[in-house]
Amino acid sequence: MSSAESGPARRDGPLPLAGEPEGGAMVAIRATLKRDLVLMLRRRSEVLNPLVFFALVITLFPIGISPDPELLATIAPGLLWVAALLAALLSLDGLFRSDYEDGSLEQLLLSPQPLAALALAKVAVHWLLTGLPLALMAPVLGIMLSLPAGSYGVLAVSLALGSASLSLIGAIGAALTVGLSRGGVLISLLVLPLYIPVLIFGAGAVQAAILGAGVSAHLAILGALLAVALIFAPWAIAASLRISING
Amino acid sequence: MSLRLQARKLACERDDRWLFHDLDLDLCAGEIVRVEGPNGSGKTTLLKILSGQLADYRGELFWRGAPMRRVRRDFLANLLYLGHAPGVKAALTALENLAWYQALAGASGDEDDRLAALETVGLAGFEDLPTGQLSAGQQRRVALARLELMPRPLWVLDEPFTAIDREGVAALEARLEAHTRRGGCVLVTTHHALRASSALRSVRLGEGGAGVER
Amino acid sequence: MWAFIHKLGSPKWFYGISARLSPWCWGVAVALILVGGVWGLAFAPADYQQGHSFRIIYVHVPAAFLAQSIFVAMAAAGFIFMVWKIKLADMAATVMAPLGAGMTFVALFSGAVWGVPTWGTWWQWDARLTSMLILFFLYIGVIALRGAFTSRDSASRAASVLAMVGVINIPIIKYSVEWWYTLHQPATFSVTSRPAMPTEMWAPLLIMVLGFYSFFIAVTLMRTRSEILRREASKRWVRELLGEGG
Amino acid sequence: MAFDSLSAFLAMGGHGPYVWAAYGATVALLLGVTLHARAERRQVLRDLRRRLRRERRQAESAPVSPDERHARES
Repeated sequence: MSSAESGPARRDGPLPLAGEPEGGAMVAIRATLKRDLVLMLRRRSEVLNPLVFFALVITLFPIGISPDPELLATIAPGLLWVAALLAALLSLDGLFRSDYEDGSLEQLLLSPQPLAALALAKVAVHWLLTGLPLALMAPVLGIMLSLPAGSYGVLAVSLALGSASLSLIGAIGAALTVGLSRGGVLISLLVLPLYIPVLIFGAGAVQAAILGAGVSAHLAILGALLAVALIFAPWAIAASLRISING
Repeated sequence: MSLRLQARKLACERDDRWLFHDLDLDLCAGEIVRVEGPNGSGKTTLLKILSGQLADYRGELFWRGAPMRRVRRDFLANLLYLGHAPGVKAALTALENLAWYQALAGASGDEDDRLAALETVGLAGFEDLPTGQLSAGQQRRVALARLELMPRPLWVLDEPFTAIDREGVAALEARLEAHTRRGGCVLVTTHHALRASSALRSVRLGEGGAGVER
Repeated sequence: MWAFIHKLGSPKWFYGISARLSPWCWGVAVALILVGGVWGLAFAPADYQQGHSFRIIYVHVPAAFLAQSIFVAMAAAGFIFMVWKIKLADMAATVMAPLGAGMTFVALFSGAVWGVPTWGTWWQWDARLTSMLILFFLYIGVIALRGAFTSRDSASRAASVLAMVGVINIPIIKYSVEWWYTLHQPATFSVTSRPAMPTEMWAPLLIMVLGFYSFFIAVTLMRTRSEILRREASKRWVRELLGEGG
Repeated sequence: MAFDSLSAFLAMGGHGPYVWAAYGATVALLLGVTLHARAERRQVLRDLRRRLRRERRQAESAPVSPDERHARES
């Protein structure tokens, strides 16, 4: 392959036909990871927006309900999880949309590398720049909701683990709606019901930590959900992208 | 084994409308095949089918004698497709864009090659600007630099002359002919009148009817 | 076997065979629902705890069963459509979705109404009702996604993928909701999970469930036939069929 | 028979409104779906016949081969 790709230097010789591509998948995946990271970091506001949204929503609750620390402490695990979930959802619509609009999505589909793996790389970047920062920020907001001590670590870990599943499941919805001009609202309709198991076990883990019960079972189930999502979602995303590109 | 893409009894029905049917097509090394037809006659759809993007067709496709479904990856490794949209990321520089395309093909590529390719399409000096700051024609040229950079024998180009100035058009036409002389093959749709040459052939898509080769 | 599947997938063949099957399905559905309904309403004994409100079970449970089965059937049809490109499967999936959503709604409504005499409230976050509610949202999602595409081919594919993703998720959702419910409401009693039910109680329930399934098949056959005519309007056999019929 | 009289049957031991509301909603759905399916079928048949008649008239006035016409129209 390397000799075939030597480029303009050999522009007059006869064209060789490439064979079955070998071993290029890692190069392509790494390049896609790097490209998406660079892209997101150049538009820093898109990385920051979900975080600001998260903080804002959490601010609304004490104002809307009551500043009573005891009441806030009881609802804090659920609030933090729901708000983080919505913040992650907010950024999903852009996951494939800009690629779709400028035509790089069809080029991605025409790569001789497995599409599911390339899509997984894009989802990984989404998680790295949305799910992970949300998880790291959640304990700070937990303080503001007077979340009982001892559950902060579990909150961050459960969010980090759970948001990876959320990114994977959400990417299916994003891929299905990328060809639609008004896909933004539709995506939440498609994706939110599928988020419920992750929410149950994620918020459950934090609650268990507050009650002093073991959290390993919850985290194990979150991990299992992530494993299932990792097995199925890339194929569903790839299939959905193929559908959307011909919408 | 030489380059050969064949379509047998190709038909495409989109939402109960036959875009074309009973289309037989042979693409061989050293040819420029131009797909013609009025708007909505299915030119882009045909190109999408022949570039392996759209699996929703009837009939058979053969790549180097083997059915497409079995040799899809090998086919894609030899294909370069340019669609309506240039596929250039506005926030990335021209060099970064090209590097990603090389990596998609599975090769890390070489910076000098990329610089040379950009120079050939007349973008010397613009390599490190985000392509969002370039004009539409220049963005198109970034996409066209892939033709220089990646030695894929089969080119499928959907309206490649869009937004390109007159010199650019002449250069691209010369590029297409040079490609066929090297044993490459070009499938193209365009509203632009291509220079007549022995390599040029036309396929006309009618209205809901069979394609006619001329 | 393959020839049979492809014959089954031919709209023309299906149109013919379903015309013969359809009256039987309707007959069986009406008979079973009438018998089961009258038996359940008037002859089955009242529950010793819940009294006569227990009779709601004869519509709630069949509707809930059907709501879940239709989603599975829809996903299966989507799978058949995606893998073997049998358009008939997609036509069936198209007509199944609204019926499934309707059944889910009835299951929710009857469950909520049942809640008033049982729990003293119109809505209880009971495990069953909650997963029904989520199922309802899943149905709405599939219907909305199908409606959002302008190209019907893409709509069919997208809806099929979503139905398949949903059907993988349904058991996960169901179990996690049950787990969640037991965590928060350990000792509440669930309306439908009870130990042994006497024969006079479950026999009408069985009849109703079967009746609802026949009704589902009958409606799906009928609406698929309409969908075939709509989609195959320009095919010769449809024209000949209509030409003969006047 | 679990009831002594018609009024007892209607009252359902005090739970009448709930039982009858649940059954009413179910019957409404079943009937609604059935009627809708029938109306839909009639509508489709009517539209198809009308279209067929119109095409026959057009065919009589301008002789075009049927295949071409279908392709263009559908």
